[in-house]
Amino acid sequence: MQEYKYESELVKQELFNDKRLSKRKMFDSRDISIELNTLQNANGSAILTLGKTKVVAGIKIMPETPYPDTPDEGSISVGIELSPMSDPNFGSGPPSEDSIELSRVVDRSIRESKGLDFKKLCIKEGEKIWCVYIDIYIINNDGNLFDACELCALAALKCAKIPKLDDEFKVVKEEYDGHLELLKNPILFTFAKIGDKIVLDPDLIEECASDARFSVAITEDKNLVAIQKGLHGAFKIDEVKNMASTAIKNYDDVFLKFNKILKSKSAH
Amino acid sequence: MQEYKYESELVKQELFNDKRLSKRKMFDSRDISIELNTLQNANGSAILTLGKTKVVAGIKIMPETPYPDTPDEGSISVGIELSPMSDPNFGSGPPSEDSIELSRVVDRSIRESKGLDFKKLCIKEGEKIWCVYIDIYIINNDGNLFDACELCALAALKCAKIPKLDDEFKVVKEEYDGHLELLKNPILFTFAKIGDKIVLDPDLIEECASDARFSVAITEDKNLVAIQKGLHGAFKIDEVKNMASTAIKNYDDVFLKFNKILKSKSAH
Amino acid sequence: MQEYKYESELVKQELFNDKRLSKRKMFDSRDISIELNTLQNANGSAILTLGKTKVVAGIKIMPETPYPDTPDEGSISVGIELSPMSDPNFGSGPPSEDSIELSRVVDRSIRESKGLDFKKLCIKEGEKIWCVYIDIYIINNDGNLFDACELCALAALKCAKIPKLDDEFKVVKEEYDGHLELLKNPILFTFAKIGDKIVLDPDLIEECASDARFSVAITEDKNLVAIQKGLHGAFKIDEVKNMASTAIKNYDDVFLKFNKILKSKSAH
Amino acid sequence: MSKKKDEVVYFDEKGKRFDGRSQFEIRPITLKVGVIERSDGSAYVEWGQNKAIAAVYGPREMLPKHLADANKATIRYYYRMAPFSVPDRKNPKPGRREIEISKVSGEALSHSVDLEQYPNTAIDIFVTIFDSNAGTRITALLAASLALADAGLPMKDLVSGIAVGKAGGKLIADMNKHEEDASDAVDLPIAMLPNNNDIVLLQMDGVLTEKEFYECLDIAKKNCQEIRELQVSALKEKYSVDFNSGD
Amino acid sequence: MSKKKDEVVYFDEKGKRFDGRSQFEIRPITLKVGVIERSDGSAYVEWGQNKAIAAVYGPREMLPKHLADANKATIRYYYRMAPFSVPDRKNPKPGRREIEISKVSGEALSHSVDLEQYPNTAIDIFVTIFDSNAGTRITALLAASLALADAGLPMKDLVSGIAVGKAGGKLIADMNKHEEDASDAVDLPIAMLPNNNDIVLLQMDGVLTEKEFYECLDIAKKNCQEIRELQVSALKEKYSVDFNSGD
Amino acid sequence: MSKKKDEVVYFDEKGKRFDGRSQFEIRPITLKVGVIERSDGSAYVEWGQNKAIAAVYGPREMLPKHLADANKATIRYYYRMAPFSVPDRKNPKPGRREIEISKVSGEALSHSVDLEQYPNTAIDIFVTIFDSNAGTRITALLAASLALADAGLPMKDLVSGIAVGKAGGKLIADMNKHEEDASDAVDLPIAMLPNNNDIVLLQMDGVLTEKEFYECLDIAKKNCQEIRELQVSALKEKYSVDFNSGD
Repeated sequence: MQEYKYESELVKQELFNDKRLSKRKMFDSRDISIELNTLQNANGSAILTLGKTKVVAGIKIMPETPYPDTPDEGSISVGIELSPMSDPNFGSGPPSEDSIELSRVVDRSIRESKGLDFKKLCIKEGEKIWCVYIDIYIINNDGNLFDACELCALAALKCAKIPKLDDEFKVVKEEYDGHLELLKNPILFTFAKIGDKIVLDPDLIEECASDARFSVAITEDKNLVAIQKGLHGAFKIDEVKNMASTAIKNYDDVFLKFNKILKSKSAH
Repeated sequence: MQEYKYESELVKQELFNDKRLSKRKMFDSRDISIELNTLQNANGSAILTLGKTKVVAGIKIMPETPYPDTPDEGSISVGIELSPMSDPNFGSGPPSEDSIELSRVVDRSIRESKGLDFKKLCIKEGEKIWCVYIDIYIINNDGNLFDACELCALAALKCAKIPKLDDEFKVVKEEYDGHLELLKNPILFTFAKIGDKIVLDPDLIEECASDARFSVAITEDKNLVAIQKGLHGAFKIDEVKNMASTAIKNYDDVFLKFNKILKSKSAH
Repeated sequence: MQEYKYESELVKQELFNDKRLSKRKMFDSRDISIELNTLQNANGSAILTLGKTKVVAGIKIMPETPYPDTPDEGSISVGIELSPMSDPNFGSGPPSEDSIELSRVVDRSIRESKGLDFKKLCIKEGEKIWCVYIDIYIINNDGNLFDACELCALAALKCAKIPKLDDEFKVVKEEYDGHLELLKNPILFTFAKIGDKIVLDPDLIEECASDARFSVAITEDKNLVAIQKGLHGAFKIDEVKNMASTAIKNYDDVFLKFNKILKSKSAH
Repeated sequence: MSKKKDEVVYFDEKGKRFDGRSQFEIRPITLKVGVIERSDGSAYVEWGQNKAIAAVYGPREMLPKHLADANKATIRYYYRMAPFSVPDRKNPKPGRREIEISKVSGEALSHSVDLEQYPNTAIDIFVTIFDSNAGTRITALLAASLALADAGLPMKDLVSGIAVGKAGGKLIADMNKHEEDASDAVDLPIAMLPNNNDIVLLQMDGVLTEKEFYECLDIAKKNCQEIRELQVSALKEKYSVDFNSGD
Repeated sequence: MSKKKDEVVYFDEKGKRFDGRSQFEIRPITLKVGVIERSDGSAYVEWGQNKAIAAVYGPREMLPKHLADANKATIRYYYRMAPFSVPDRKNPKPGRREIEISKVSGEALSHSVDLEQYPNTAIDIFVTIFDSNAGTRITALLAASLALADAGLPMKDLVSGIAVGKAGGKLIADMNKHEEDASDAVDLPIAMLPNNNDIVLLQMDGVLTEKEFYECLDIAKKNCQEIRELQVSALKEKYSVDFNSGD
Repeated sequence: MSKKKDEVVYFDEKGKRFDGRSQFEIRPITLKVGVIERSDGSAYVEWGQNKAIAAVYGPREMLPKHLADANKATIRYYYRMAPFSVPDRKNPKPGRREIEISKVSGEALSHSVDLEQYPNTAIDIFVTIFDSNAGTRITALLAASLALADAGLPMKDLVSGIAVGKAGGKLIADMNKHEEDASDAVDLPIAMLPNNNDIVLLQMDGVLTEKEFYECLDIAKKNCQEIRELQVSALKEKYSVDFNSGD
């Protein structure tokens, strides 16, 4: 990311005075907007913008054979495509390690919140379960894909419909059997450490200036459900505690906005 | 294909007077010769030469599980190997996009003619169907692999035997249960546009000089069953109509020759 | 392997007088040491050193579906990882042709000795058989991976336990149902030809100086059960006969040492 | 029990198609230029249920270098369908169909751009389909051509296109998935430079008489010219300049 | 019939865990430096049932060249599990889990080495797990850090680590597989430079309150410092010099 | 019900094998040089039911360049079986068996060519098997050696070969598939430079006594010399020159 070398310097200069180029406060997130279920072939979908970062998530809920060691549990699968259309530095080809890390952090944020009851996703023990496929494409990358993808996945899940099955467990096209139930609303908060300053929801230029990254997923009961530290830099213990407590503090505000958008868009 | 730069210029000079280096007329195909069923492990096979272009097609008819959405239909699968033995510019490794396009055009020529009744290739609905594997290798590439491969596939199919099955739907080795029935005889005709001239059945040097390619598959009832336009050049509507009508005009002649060779080679 | 150019010259100079840099005699093997069953998740395991060459073999015995043409026979699968930790010239990534050749020679040494009765590895005809997976990692490469891997595989097999199965043919964790029976003890002997001299058990520097390689697997009844010649050089018929007879002569000595180590390590 | 294909009616008593369209009526098209900030050019196209986004990056350095053409830029076209864009979930790995479509679509666009101006470079076009209902390769092509224009590349003309075809015994324009599944279905995607009627993409599956084929070409020609107007409008909306002036 | 997870007892009446350990007791650790002659540096670590071997090659030429960083060396970390290292046989091809662990572990180690001294080069670290019972990524990291030291690379400090977590309602240190399968299990692997308590790796799965999380960090900090002593002893055993002198 | 292998008879009362051959009789061999116009050298070999075509390209530039050997040409050998060349359909992707055979066959041919004359180059040999019935690697090798000669490369000698072996208790030459499936089957493919009896390829599967093994070598030696005569005749047929003169 040599391209933003000059801008990175600007970022650092401003941060010297606890200011961001974007005029945001250190722990402020960018605005979000969401469109729901505009894609008919998906069982649920969301298009989310976080500032200028734009991602789309599509859900497919498919009957599959259960894993032998969990015959009565459904499963989820998260795949994130760092689509080359969204960033000149993303290549085509098989998933990169960046894409794999991102997918797995989003997967854990949702899975570990226990918002999806995997037992309820069992169709017939040992024979058929529902697998919830969450596929996410980056459309425009202006930084913080972690939070954008996680929130977009959550929005898509919350409006997803479960297909109807016939007696042979085959999907009946265009018929549905209720909604996916989501018992928790995990929201991911990602921080960047630049020099010795920490900001929430870094944009692309801030990411280019970053030394370390910290992501933590919080649920409505203010529990932590997933954490990932990244990049070459290090955090002090107090910094980590401060970021966790900031995320918890910010949860209600973000969740409120998120819910409001969802309710305004969605009938159910 | 820089290697034929000089020859390409010659091709274009001659075409200025509607002449070809090979002395062929603009819409003449090269001679074909065919050998049938010389390969014992194949259920049907043909080795075809079109001028100096040489290809071999082998058929394997195997019992397989049907696709869920067509439980009572057999299927075909066409794979063409642009074998590196046939051309210094062909590499080893997974199928190139050239090979995939070629395979899919040959597949469509045969499939869309509806010459193979997929319902008749059902062994037991929902359980077993016949899959007709058509694998084609290029042995020597002197241009127009499209027509050579398609005609070779057709010849191999016409002499293919269906294996005998035991009660558990396993193949009984070296025993057969009749022939594959082919209700139509689709023949592919490929044209090259060089400057503003159009020729049928281009050889390798003409291909190197080509701006655009047009292939159309015709059946004995003079219907069009598959079309593919290729390369960076463009065609005018009248040129397309002229090529289609030329292909239809040439069909009987080519089919007659083809059938004559087949009958002289094959007992049944 | 340019790195050992100078050492290769020394090797050749010494061999001029039938001497080896290591002071070993021409047909002497390096010392072996073996640790058994130190890995609890493996069904059997061995760590073997041959001089400074060190390899580890782990066995997994898994219930699998039989091949259609051998419904009442178990199978084995040998995979050797030329781990990049063991040699600066080994890369990560899919198996190289060196790794494939090595795996297949070890596989054949064990398989062709008929020491494993594949019929006894049938659980239920046509439904379930045991597959014996032998995975081998190179830890340090100081030459002659062929003999090191084969002997290590043999040691691991000889101490491998067969898992217990429940009524649905699923493995019951940490319970066993007796030992794998090995009726033969095939031992591989690998020779290197350097100039016109031949040595047994070449170390890495000798390998770098080698023109040709010859490996032969011998069983306790002094039969030959697998052979592989490698590299660009050639052997005379008499040289091959001499190597085969040397291997047969050396068998008892190596097997005695091997057995002694095994008995000192293993309870059963 | 599934209905037999032969019993399916493709035209009602008033000659209307299953989705209410008349024989040669096309589904609504929405086009938007400049939708991906990071790209050099981009566009979004909605055609009935089909939704495609295209982004152009380039001219930029060709990597690996040995693929570079010393005489001109090389267009690389990547047509991809999202796993959730089809009734069944699609494997995210590009399949043979996507590779073939990418090849012929890239060739079609190559005719429209003055590639000689940028020797040794690559022009990468990434198109993703997010929702589909027959006709995605043409939807993608419209988006890609707009994205090329948005990237400011010198072009002979826009590439317009349509899938014409046949279902239930009659020729139709812009068939949908339902019609594509007819037992006598013919799918004939075609793309042109509408200003001089250069055909740059043409494929066909299914059985057509010679006469029907010629009719299809004429239907396509008319539609391409109309669709070009929509594309021009979308560009004007972003740039407020007259793209027709130089024709 | 398998026992329901909820009926499983994770602490007996004396507060001992399933394998006899107390709440914050860690399993025995054995470390050995210099185990692979061909490598530039290597180490073997046994932690309970976990067994890891690490080898370092480099600094050496970065291939392919375009990945080289003109300002510093690049650490490439390969964490791999042998097929026989787990209860079921693992596919030998590296999975997504192994790729993610390799990424964050390589990043953690990058912080500990003075990479600027070796611009344009690669430092390759290969770690293989031969036996496992929860906690392998940390076991691997200890081995890798020792191997880097054994390779003579200039380091700020060793990287130490531990997985802390929760099972059966209580926080615990160094959980095993049995505890990892608890219905309320939390796994929190963490790695630090113990001298200044720099956190270089931190991941967490499972449900923790804010307070529990802070407690976990403090437990980890204490353990990392103790484990560092073991690492230093292992180095001393090979080199007989005092690695603490320069702290 | 399938017949037990042990009941199979491999020699009839007259000592004839299942296909009528005597114990050391080989199947008919047909060889043809120069069958692929585009190649630098090519040959077709039919051996019983086995059918192989070989083409040589080179010496030509080695790509990727870092694989080039500054001292000599590198032979790359690609042995491949067509999917329809075996009783069951073979996956077109090269399997481990094909890769191993390619390696040892390429090594065998490397001994026969004066590679030092062409430093830094690649000599690529592509061989495809179109029909098979035991013995294909040797059939391929004969074709490849003829193709190298046809390409005009400087050679010490042709490479000849045969698979000898055992079935039904007796040593045999040139076993077929039926014999290869015997419960005591031994397969011993071997290739030599017949003029000086240099063994360049040698593999063996199955159980042989020392004495049997030596006998196999002697049978092979005799056969290789005879097969070399057939190869020379095939070359003469194309070139009408005496290839034996310089021996």
